[in-house]
Amino acid sequence: MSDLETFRAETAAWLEANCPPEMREPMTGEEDAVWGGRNATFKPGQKEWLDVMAAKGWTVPDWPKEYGGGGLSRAETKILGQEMARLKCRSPLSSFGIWMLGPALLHFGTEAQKKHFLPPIARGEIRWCQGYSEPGSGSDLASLQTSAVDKGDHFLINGQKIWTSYADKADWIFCLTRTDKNEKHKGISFMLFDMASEGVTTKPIVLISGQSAFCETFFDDVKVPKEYGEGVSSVVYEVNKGWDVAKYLLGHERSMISGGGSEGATSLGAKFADQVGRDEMGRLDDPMLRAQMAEMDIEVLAFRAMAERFGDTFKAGLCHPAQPNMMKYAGTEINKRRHELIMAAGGSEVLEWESDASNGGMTARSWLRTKANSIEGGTSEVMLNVISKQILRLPGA
Amino acid sequence: MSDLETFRAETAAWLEANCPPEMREPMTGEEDAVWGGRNATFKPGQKEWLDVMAAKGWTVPDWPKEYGGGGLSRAETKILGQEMARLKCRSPLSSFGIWMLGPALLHFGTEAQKKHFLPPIARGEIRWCQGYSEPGSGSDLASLQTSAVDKGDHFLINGQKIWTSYADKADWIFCLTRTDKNEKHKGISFMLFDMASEGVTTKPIVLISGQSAFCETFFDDVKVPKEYGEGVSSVVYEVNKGWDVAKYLLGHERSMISGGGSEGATSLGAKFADQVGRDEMGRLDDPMLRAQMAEMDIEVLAFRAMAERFGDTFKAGLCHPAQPNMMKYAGTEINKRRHELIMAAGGSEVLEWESDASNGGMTARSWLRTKANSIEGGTSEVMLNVISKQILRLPGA
Amino acid sequence: MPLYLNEDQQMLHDSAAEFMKGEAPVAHLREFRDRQCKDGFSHALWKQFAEMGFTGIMIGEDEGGLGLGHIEAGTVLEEIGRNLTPSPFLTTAVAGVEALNAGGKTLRDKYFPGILAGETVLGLAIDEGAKHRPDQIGMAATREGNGFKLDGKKQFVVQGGSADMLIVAARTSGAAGDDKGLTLFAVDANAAGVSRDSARLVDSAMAAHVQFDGVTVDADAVIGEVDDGDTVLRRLLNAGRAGAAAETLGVGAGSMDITVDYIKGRKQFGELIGSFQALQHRMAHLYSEMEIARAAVLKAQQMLDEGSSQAELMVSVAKAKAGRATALSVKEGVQMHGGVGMTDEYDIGLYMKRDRALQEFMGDANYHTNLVAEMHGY
Amino acid sequence: MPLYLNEDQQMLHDSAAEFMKGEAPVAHLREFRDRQCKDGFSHALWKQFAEMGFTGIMIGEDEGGLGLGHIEAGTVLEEIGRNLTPSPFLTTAVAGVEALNAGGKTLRDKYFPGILAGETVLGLAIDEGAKHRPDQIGMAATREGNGFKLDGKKQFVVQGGSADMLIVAARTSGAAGDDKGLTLFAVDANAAGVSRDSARLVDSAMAAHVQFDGVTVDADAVIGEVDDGDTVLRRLLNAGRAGAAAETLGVGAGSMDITVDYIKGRKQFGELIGSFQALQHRMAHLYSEMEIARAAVLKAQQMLDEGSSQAELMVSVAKAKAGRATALSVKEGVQMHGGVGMTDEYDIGLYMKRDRALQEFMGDANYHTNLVAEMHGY
Repeated sequence: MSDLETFRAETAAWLEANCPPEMREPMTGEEDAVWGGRNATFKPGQKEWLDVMAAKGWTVPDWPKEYGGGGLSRAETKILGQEMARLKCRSPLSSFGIWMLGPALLHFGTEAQKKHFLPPIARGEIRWCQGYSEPGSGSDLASLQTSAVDKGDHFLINGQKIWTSYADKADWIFCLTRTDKNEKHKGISFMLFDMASEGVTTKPIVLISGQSAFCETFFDDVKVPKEYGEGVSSVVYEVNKGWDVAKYLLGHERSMISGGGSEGATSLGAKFADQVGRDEMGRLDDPMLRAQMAEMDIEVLAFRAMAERFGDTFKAGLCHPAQPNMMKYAGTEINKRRHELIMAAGGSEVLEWESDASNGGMTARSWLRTKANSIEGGTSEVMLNVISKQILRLPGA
Repeated sequence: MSDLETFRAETAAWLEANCPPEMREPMTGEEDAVWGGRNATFKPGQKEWLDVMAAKGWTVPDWPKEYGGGGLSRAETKILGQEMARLKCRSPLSSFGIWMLGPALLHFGTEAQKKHFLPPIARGEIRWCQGYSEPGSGSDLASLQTSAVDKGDHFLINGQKIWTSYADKADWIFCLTRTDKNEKHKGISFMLFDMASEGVTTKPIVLISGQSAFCETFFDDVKVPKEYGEGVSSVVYEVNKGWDVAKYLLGHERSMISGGGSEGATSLGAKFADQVGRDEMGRLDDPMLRAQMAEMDIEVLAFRAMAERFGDTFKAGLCHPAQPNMMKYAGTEINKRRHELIMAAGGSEVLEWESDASNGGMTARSWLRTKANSIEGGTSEVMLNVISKQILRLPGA
Repeated sequence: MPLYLNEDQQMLHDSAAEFMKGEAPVAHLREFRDRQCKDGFSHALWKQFAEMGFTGIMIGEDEGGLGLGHIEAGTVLEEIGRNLTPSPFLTTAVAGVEALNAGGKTLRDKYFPGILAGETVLGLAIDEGAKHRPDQIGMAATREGNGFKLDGKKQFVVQGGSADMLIVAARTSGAAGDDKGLTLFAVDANAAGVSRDSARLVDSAMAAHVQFDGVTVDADAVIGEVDDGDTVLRRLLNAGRAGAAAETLGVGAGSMDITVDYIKGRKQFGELIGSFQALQHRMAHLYSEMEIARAAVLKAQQMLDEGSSQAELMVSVAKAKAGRATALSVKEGVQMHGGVGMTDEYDIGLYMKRDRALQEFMGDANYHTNLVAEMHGY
Repeated sequence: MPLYLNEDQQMLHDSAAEFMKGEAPVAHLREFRDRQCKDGFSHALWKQFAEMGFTGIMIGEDEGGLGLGHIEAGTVLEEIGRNLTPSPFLTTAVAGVEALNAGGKTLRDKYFPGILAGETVLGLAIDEGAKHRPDQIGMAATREGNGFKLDGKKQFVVQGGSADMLIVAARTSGAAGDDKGLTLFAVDANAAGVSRDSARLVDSAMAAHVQFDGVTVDADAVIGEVDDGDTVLRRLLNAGRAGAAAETLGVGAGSMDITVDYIKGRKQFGELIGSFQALQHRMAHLYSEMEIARAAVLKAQQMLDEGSSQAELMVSVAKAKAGRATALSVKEGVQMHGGVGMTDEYDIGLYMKRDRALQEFMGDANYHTNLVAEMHGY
C-alpha cells in the first residue's frame, strides 16, 4: 500500500470512529452550519465534532501544524475531503477566518501574527467578519473613506462599512481603512480589531429577498491598539500597503463565487415538464418556456464543461490569471437567468411570499437573492472591465 | 366641392391622361428607377413620364415654382402622392438632388444658387452624389481630411471619399471639405462641383453581398471655381460653416432610414410554416425557430405601432428631436434579426450564392446587405450615444 | 386617430399622475405592507379613486360613469404602475366593469353604484392552475332548479379576499379545452360555500385561493349568455390584459426613471457612473424598448376602443412587449443600483417585485407570444 | 482526463496552426473563390494535408493512420476554421472515416489508402431537404439481385461534385420517421445513374444536389449492417457535428481576434474605438461566450473519444453553443468594423459567410437545442 493509500484507510477509520452520527446527517438549512466564536451556540454533536477535528488540526488540514492546522500535503488534504464527502461528514466549521483572513495572514502576516491569530481561528474560538465595502465605495473599493488616524500607540477609526456579513455575530473584524488621504490605493491599510471595542455598532440590512446576514457597521472613535503583544501588529503587511492584501483576497473570493452557474445544474425542462404540463406530443406545454429551458440546458451544460476546464487549467497553471473574472461573470449571469425560468415555471404559486404552500416564498426569495450574484464580489461590469483590459488587452479610455 | 376635392379630381384626371401605361406597371427591380443625368438611359415611357411631370413641376411638387417645383401646398402634395399611389403611377425621378441637396439648398442656399442648381435637378438633367464619409472618418464624420485650399479664384481639392453612392454615374457632387485645419467642426465647408473635373476618379466598392452602388472617390488637385456665375458660389452657406448644412441633412437622412423594421412586416412564421413543415399539432416544425419567429412577430408588430406613433407625433411636433435616432437604432436592429430568421428558415437552399434556384443567392445577399443597416447613416453605437446624451441627459464621460 | 393622447386624455393622465404621486406614492405601498394590512390596499384610497372619477371611467355616462375607454383607463393604470399603488382598480374598474358591460342591465344596476362610490371591490376567479390557461377552465356549474351550483377551485384571485363579488368562469357544458360551454357568473363573495384563503404575494398584494363547494346562484347571476361565456370572458381578458400592459409600462418607466436618476448621482472611480458608455448604451437601448412598448400598448388600447377585429392580436403583442421591456427595465435597474439595489431601503427592488407579479397576471410574455404565433396560424 | 490539450495534442495543434497560416490562410480561400474553381478547394493542398498526416488522424495505426481521435481531429478543424481553409477534411477524414470505421474491412481497404494519400474525397449524402432532418430520411434502397437499387435525391452534399465516393443513407425498410430501417452505402460517385449538380455556396464552398436514378450497388457497398444504418449514421453524425463545432469555434475565434486587432487600431473621435467601454464590454462578453463554447466542444470530443453514453448530448450542446457564440462573434465583428466590414476587401465578412454555412451543416443551433430538450424528455 502506498503512503497515500495508507493515509486514506486510516483517515476513513478515524472519521468513522470520531464523527458523531448527527454530523453525518445532511444539513437541512443555514442554521446547521457551525460558525464558532465567543457566543457560539451548538446543536447536539456539533461541539464534539468541532473539538475533535480541531484537535487534529483538520478544520484547516493544509495549514501548518504550528498555526493549528493539520500540516497535510495537498494530496492528503484532497483525500481527507474525499473521505469526508464519501462518509457524508459535515464540515466542522464555517468561517471567514478560515476562508479569507487565514490565507491573507499565511501570505502576508508576520510569524508573531500567525501564531497569535491563526490557532483561535482553527479552533473556532474567534469568529471574524470582513470590513471592505462602504456606501460610497462599491465597485471602486479603493475609494474607501473609513479613516484610521495614527495616535501614537493606537489608531483612531471613524467611518462606516456596508455588506459586512454577520457583523452582528462576529468577534473580530479584518477591515480596510484609510491611513493616507493623499493617496488612493497606496493610502489603505488592512487592520484587525475587536468588534467589542467601544464605538463599534452594527445594524442588519433587510434585502429585497428578506432578512439577510449583511450588516451596516459604524465606527465612532474606535481605538485600535498598534500591537496586541510583542510583534503582533494590528496591521497586516504594512501601513498603506493594505490594498495588496485586499487584491489578493478579492482574487481568492472571485474564484470561490464563480461556480454559480453549475449549482443544481439538472435540466430545468426535465424538472418542470410534468408540473407545467405536457402537450399532445409530450413536450412541455408552454412552447416559449420550453425553448428558453432548452437554451438554458445548453448554457448550463456548456458552463459545467467550462468549470471543469477552468479547474483543470487552474490547477495546472495553464489558466490566464484573470480567468476567474470571466467565470464569475458568466456563472452569475447564467444563474440569474436560470432563476427567472424557475419563476416562470412556477407561475402564480411561487409568487406567494408568506404562505405555507410556498414554504415562506422560498422560490421567490431565492430568485431575488440571485440578483446579488452579479453585484457582490465584484460587479459584472467590473468583471467585463478586467477581461477587456487584462485578457483582451484593449486600450484604456 | 372644396378646393382640395377639386384638386384631387383634377389631379387624378391629369394623371390618368398623362401617365404612360408602362409607368403604371409595378417596378420589377432597381433598374426600373429613373435617375436622369447627362448620361441617362431610359426604358419605354420613362422619358415621357419624366418630361411631362417635370413640366408641371411635379417631380418636386412642394418646391416653389421658380425653382422648377410645383408650388403645391403640403395638403396638395399629400393628395398628389395619394392619387399617384392609387393609380399606381411610378415615381418619375429618383435623385439625391431631390432628396438631399435640394432641401439643403432650399434651407441654406442663396437666391442665385437656388435659381442655378435647383431647376436642372427638378428636370432630372443633372444627377448628384454625396461626398461625406472618408476612410478615416466614419462615425466621427467631422474628422474628415479632404482638403480644399483657397487659391484665389478657386479651391484646390485633394483627398478621398468613400461610400459615395453612384459616384461613377453622377454628374456633380455635394461634398464636405476641410477649409481650416486648425478647427474641427468649424473648419468644414459644403461644396458643389462637377464630377467631370480633371483629377476626379471613382472606383466601385464590392460588398460582402456582391456588387454595390457604393464607390470610392479620389480627388487629385481638383480645381473648383469659387463661382459658377454671378452670386452662384460653389460653397453652400459659408466657408467653414458646412457642418451646419451636413447636420441638417444627417437628421433628414436618419428619419428616412428608420422605417427599416416595418418593411415587409408580415409574420415570418405564417410565411415560412409550410415551407419548414408543420408538426402533428400544426405548429411550425422547428420549435426553437417557431419561438424566435413568434418573438419576431411581437417585435415587428410593436415596432410598426412605434413607427405610426413616431409619424404622428413627428407631424404634430410632439416628438423629441432626437427620436429619429431611436427609430433608426431599433428599426435597423430588428431588420437584421429578421433576416437571420429568414436564413434559418431557408436552410441550405438559401446558402446557394450563384445558382438559378436561389435566384443568384438573393436571400443570402439581402441578409448580408442588412448588416449595413446599423452602420450606414450613423452606426447603432452613435445612435445610442445620442439617445443617452440628448434624451436621457446622461452626463458626458 | 393619431397614436398619441389627445388633449382630454392627456389631462386625465396628468391628473392621475398628480394624484398618485401625492396620495399613493411608493411610500404608501410600504406603509400598507409594513403594517401587514390583510387587504393589501387602502379602502380610503379606493374612495378617493371614486371621487377623482377613476372608478367610473369605463362605465357608461347614462349609468353615472364617464363613458370613456381603454386608453383613458390606461392613463390611470400607467400611473398606478409608476407609483406601485396598491388598488383594486384593474380587477374592478377595468376588467370587472368591462365584463359587466357585456352582461345585462340588472347586474350593472346592482354593482355599478358601489363601484362608482369606491365601495365595491370585484375579484376575477378565472385561473385554476399556477399558469394562466383560460382555455383550460374546467370548474363545473351544474343546473339546479332555476339556477346553478358551482363546484371547484380558483387561484390567483387578486384582492379576492376583500372582494364583494367574484366574477367566476365555469363550465355549463363541454370539457376543459373546448371552445364553447363556458358561462360567467357574478357570485356574492360571501355566499354560502365560498371559502377564501389569501396569501401575500411578492409585491405585497393579497391574492386568494377560492374554493366553491356547492355554491348556488340563480339565473340572474349569469353575465351574458349561458354557454357563451367565451364572449364575455374575451372582453374581460382583453380589458385586463391591455390594462395590465399599461400598468406594466408604468412600472418599467418608473424603474427606468429612478435608475437614470441614480446613475446620474452615483460616483465610482471618480466619475458619475452614468457617464460610463457601457451603462449609457444599455440605458439607451432600454429607452428604445420602453418607447416601443408604449406605442404597442397605446395601439392595443386604441384598437379595443375602436372595436377592431385585430385588437386581440395587438393586446397580446402589447402584453408581451410591455412585459419583456419592463423585465429588462427592472433587471437593469437593480444591477445598476448595485448593492443598494438589493436592499429593501431602496425602491428599485419593489419595482422588480411588482413586475414579477404583473408578468403572471393574465398571461406572461411567453403565453402571449405563443398566442400570437397561433393567431398567425403556425 | 483533464479538460485541456495534452502535450501531443498541443503539438499537433501548433503544427496545424502553422501549416494553415502558411499554406492556406484567408488569401488562399480568396484565390480559389476568385478564379471560380469548380471544386472549391485545392487538390494540391489536400495532398499536403496527407503529407502532414492530417488525413489519417482518425484511421487506425494498423491501417496506416495515426489512430487518434476527435480531439486531435478537432485541433486541425479549429485551424481550418480560423483560416477559412477550403478542404474536404471534415467530410472525408473525419465524418467519412468515422463511418467507414464502423463498417467492414473491405471498404476500409478500398478507400483508406486514397484518403491517406490525399487523393480520395468523400461526400456525405444524408440531407434530403433544406434543413438537416436525419430522422426524416426517405430515399429508397430496394433489394435487387445480390445488391440494391438506389432512387432519390440528396441535397447539400458539400464537395459532392468532386467526391470520388458518396456515403448515402437510404431506407431498406420502414418509412421516413422510423427509427430503424436505414442502411448506409458507399457509392461510387461516377456510377451510372448518379447525377450531380453543384452550386457555389455563400462561403464559396461547392455543394451538390445529387440525383440517384436506379443506381445499382452490390452488397459490398453496405457500410455496417443492412437495416441498422442508424448505428453507423450516428457515428458519422457525431463525428461530423463535433468536427463542425470545432471548425465553428475556429471561425469565431478568428473573427474575434481580427476584430480585437481592428478596434485596437481604428480611431474615431480622437480615440481608439477599442477604448470605448461599450465595445469593451461587448467584446469581453464575447470572449466569455467563446471560452465556454471551447470548453463545451472539447468536452464533447473527449466524451466521444472515451465512448461515453452521454457523448451525443454533449455533441449537441457543443454544436449549439459554438454556433451561438460564433454567430455573435461574426455579428459583432462586422458591426465593429463599421463600413469596411461590409466590403469584400476585409476578411470579416468572409468569416460571417463561413459561419452561416457551418450553422446549417449537420443541424443548426435550433435543431440541436431542440434535440437537447428531447434527450431530456420534455
